[in-house]
Amino acid sequence: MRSPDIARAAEPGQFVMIGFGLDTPGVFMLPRPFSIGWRSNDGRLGILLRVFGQGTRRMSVLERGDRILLLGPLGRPFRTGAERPICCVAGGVGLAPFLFLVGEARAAGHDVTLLYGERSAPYVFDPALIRELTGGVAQIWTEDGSAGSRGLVTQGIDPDDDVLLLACGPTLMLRAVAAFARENGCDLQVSVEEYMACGVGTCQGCVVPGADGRWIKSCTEGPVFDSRELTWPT
Amino acid sequence: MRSPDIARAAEPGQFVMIGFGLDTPGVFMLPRPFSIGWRSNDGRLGILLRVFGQGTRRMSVLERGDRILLLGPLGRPFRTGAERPICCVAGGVGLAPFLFLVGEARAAGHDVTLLYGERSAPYVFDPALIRELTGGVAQIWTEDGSAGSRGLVTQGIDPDDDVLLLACGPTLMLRAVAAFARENGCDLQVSVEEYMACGVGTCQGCVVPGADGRWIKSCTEGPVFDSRELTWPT
Amino acid sequence: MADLSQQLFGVEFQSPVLLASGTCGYGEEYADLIPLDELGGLVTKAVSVEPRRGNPPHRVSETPGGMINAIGLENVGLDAFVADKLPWLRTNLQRAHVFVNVVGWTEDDFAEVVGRLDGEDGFLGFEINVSCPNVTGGTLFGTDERALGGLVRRLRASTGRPLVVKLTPNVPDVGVYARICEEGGADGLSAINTFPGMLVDVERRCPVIGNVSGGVSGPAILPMGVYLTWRAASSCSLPIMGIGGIRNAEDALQYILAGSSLVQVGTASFVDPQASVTVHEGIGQYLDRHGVERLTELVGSVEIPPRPPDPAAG
Amino acid sequence: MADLSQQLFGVEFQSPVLLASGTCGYGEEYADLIPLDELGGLVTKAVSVEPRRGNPPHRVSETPGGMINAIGLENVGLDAFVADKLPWLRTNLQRAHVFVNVVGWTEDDFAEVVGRLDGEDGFLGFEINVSCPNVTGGTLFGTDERALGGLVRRLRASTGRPLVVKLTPNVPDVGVYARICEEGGADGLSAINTFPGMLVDVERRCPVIGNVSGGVSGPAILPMGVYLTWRAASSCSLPIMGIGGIRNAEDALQYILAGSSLVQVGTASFVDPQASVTVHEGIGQYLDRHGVERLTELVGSVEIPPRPPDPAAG
Ligand SMILES: Cc1cc2nc3c(=O)[nH]c(=O)nc-3n(C[C@H](O)[C@H](O)[C@H](O)COP(=O)(O)OP(=O)(O)OC[C@H]3O[C@@H](n4cnc5c(N)ncnc54)[C@H](O)[C@@H]3O)c2cc1C
Ligand SMILES: Cc1cc2nc3c(=O)[nH]c(=O)nc-3n(C[C@H](O)[C@H](O)[C@H](O)COP(=O)(O)OP(=O)(O)OC[C@H]3O[C@@H](n4cnc5c(N)ncnc54)[C@H](O)[C@@H]3O)c2cc1C
Ligand SMILES: Cc1cc2nc3c(=O)[nH]c(=O)nc-3n(C[C@H](O)[C@H](O)[C@H](O)COP(=O)(O)O)c2cc1C
Ligand SMILES: Cc1cc2nc3c(=O)[nH]c(=O)nc-3n(C[C@H](O)[C@H](O)[C@H](O)COP(=O)(O)O)c2cc1C
Ligand code: FES
Ligand code: FES
Repeated sequence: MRSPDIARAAEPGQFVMIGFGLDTPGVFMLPRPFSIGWRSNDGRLGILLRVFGQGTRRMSVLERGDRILLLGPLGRPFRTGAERPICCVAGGVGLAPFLFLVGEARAAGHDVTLLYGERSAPYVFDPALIRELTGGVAQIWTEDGSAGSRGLVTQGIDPDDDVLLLACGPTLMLRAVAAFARENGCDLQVSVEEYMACGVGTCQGCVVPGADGRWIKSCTEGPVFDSRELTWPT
Repeated sequence: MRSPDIARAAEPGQFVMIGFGLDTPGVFMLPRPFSIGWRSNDGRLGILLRVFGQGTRRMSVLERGDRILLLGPLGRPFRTGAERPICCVAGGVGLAPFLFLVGEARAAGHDVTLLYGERSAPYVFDPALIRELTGGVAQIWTEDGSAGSRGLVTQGIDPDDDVLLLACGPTLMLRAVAAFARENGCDLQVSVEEYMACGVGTCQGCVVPGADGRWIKSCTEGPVFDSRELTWPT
Repeated sequence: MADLSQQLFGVEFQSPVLLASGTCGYGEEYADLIPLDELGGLVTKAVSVEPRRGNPPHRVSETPGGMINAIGLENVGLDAFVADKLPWLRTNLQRAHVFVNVVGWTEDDFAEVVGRLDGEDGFLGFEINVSCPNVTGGTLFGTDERALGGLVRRLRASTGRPLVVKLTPNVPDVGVYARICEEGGADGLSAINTFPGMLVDVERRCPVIGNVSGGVSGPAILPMGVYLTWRAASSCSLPIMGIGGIRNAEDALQYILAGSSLVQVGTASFVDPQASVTVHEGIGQYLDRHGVERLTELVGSVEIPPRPPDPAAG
Repeated sequence: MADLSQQLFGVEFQSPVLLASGTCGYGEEYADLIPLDELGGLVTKAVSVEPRRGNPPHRVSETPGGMINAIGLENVGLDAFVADKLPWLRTNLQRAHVFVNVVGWTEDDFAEVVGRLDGEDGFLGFEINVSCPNVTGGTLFGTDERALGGLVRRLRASTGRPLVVKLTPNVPDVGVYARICEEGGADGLSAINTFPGMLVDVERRCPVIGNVSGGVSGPAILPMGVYLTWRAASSCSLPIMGIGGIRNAEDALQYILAGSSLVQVGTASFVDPQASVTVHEGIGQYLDRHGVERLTELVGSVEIPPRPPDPAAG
């Protein structure tokens, strides 16, 4: 995808809304949010696409040259301010923002590790691409051991209380990481996923439960939150 | 389009319903009727496509290998039974059925002419294709004379009362041909166009005014009618 | 494979999938295209006492995600239906069940069709189309509580056959009408009929549809149909046929989970004549995949979260 | 270029295109994306007396040809609206007009919002959202003739500002409600709000939407919106804002020809934030192409064929 403006402004953890516009005959689709997966100096943007339903299925058959509508970069990025070790925990397509982040964080001198979990080998995104974008700091985990280490990705987290944990993935994984962070006193930022319509704060559709009992819009206040800003079911 | 069954069974004047099925994410379109324009021995079918609105716009961007849903051959064909001279009068995309018919009728030993009218040159379908399919019996007319003869295609009709007139095109043209046939005592069959949903007689959506005051389904009773079966506004 | 059959209206339905009224003619028209007798059944085009010419063209047009139609209840009339259409149904459908869609403009109209057909063979029961104006009251039967109650009681008295009322969507609370039908003695409900709609041809500055307005159907109305089915199912205990926008098994299962026992496929058959067959097969696959042995276990099984729904959506 | 301006509600609207309530926040959120002040205006998210938390997720989901939402009227409440939102509107919009969408659960609620805002600056008038339950009567204000009439009269007495009532679609005859609003003293109507709908997640066998049901919007409801606008326009003489599924100029012109003076763009802005601008530009091009000098000539100009429409579509 080409969009020099978005590519220039993007920060890891931010997302874009990808839509099909209103001009295609017979087609109506809301745009879908996608984490920015990488960017190039010539203004290209990359995302990781996993087909779930209607929207991603349609996107999966797009061809070079097809026109899409891109809105972004949106949302608040990961905040990796101070120079401290970073451990990224990715579940499934939650890998996407970390492909972007690891490169940037390494360039900024951070010590980064990336734990990337999937159910089994067929789900694992192209290891060569991952290596290229992350410089080989990624450790792959699968639940059945069919690729990388066997087990849940959360088992790979090193309980070093100085580490900054960043997590993106399925809700159950996020909960496990949040529990881990609480027990070990680590800082944790999570990138959450909730259905979105507008992506820019107008529809109030994308809320997640805030720690103060209010619903918080994940498109403008998130998608990246300090885990303490949210309510975690216990 | 490949469909050996339809290609084998097709007769000139019949049509196919072309649809996109129900599986394309985010897309809902009713199928659209198209006259069969030609067929090949290896089971291919051709249509002439002119972009009017949503459906034809979408069809115009189909590529080789895209899947469509074809239903046909449908409707009653032209009936050119006895060996007598045939004069086909085509307006715009109404040319389509005659591309098919002229070849078949010539092979069956009929003496056929084809008058094909358009507003102006840019609208005229590929003359080489027309020549190839009709063996050069087509005379092109344009309203502004920018291609072929100048004037309305109906001016080209030879008032020979033995001729069988066949017409397909815009309603105003059909009316003019019907008036001509009445005045000159010619037999006339017209292929009409009315919005369709099912194409097979179940929805009762495609009616045209019958001579007996009833509405007649154009998909199963037509699209080709003897002009005397219909009511013509006077 | 899982068991898709259900005992309903005193008979066995081998499949939960029927063809919706007005979209399958009187059956015959689709006989070459799909294995009709393997479906749950079909609902005929509306039958009225007298034949009806119907509306001028255009009668159908596409709308975003759906279509609009104003056929005008064109039909052959009661006599011709008995003489020309019923025999085909009787002869050709052994396992698929037929409902006759009945329409009228007075209570007497309806009662005449029901009374006359009651003694005939070749169909199971009646689907009463109340989305038509009541010439006595000036409203639609289906949006007038008193008129609807009176009609259902009157028809109940004229037939022992399954009597299904097809609900109209444009009412404030469809549950009220569901209960009226139940109290009047109906055996089941169909939910839902089309939504009133209109298209304007902006180039010619006139309505696209010859009748000016028409009924909107197709996928566009799916969420409304599921909602109204859920409301109807929550308001009475009659079996329901869910209708509106069903294209595939997932759509049908939304209706079934929301509370319908059977479903009807309408507009989708125009797009793909095999749609009803695909829906049937897909439901079977779903049951197998989820280890559900009988379809009946799913009917109305949607789990509603404890919090009372706030109708103030928006 | 043709003249798109109109005199309505005592002011000039430079464009017939507004942004619909709930789809443009309080204006500010879209300020960077589109030239708000070049539009006809916008309608704010609903404002209630107290702040409202709104519904649990999921609050939005796609439907065939549209979307469903159950935000639950989440809003900052009257005080915060006056303190935090109105100032931005006052400062940043000079030519675009603002309607405040007002919601309540009793007549008093509505009257309190209207009464309190009446003296403030930064907006033109009120759009009364009656698609919410009347806790006194148990129905929606918008589907209860008595409750609606009472509410409109009460609010008319509390403000001299333009008072527009936003109609609810799920009623048998929207014309009846249009007349009630006119007789109660309303200055205009918005037609229409969303249709009640529901989606079921068949894998998890639960509703997709946290609130169970929600409101359906988007292109799917376009023909219904055009029809209801035409009915409302034929039943009263109030100016109408047409709403529902508008994506482009052609859709907007369908509403305008059917009788609406203004249009609101909602869901389409989510798909393309520029949608409202495109609609505005396209209307201008249409007028030029058709040699129409002023937009007002088109309002309600759809030519209805002489034959009386038969409401028995189907
Ligand atoms: C901030 C953010 C970043 C994301 N980044 C990526 C990414 O980098 N790569 C990627 O492949 N996907 C990403 N997603 C998910 C993506 O946006 C799709 O919406 C989601 O995969 C489902 O869309 P669909 O059209 O395929 O499914 P639909 O047909 O809409 O629905 C299928 C199922 O998908 C789920 N679903 C629907 N919408 C969403 C949603 N917005 N979020 C989560 N689940 C949903 C539901 O369970 C639904 O039943 C991201 C989502 C968010 C909110
Ligand atoms: C028997 C028959 C044979 C046909 N053969 C051909 C053919 O060989 N080649 C070809 O290009 N087209 C043919 N058509 C027309 C074609 O089916 C399209 O429906 C028509 O061009 C408009 O479709 P659309 O989706 O582009 O327009 P839409 O977006 O549906 O509508 C655009 C405009 O097209 C007109 N229109 C819509 N549907 C129809 C319809 N069914 N018939 C006529 N006008 C319509 C209306 O004026 C409408 O406003 C045929 C139609 C019939 C009935
Ligand atoms: C062309 C057409 C004709 C219809 N005729 C009738 C009818 O005669 N009687 C009736 O009760 N419903 C009729 N309907 C409504 C359908 O039976 C069904 O309720 C509606 O179309 C919604 O289902 P769908 O979205 O699957 O089409 C008709 C619908 C269409 C599209
Ligand atoms: C996310 C969302 C929130 C909405 N919130 C409100 C609201 O607060 N008040 C209101 O009157 N209408 C609300 N609506 C309804 C819209 O204003 C509009 O009437 C409806 O969406 C139909 O228009 P559309 O199809 O262009 O979206 C909302 C619609 C959506 C999609
Ligand atoms: S997606 Fe609309 S407010 Fe977040
Ligand atoms: S198109 Fe359905 S009956 Fe002719």
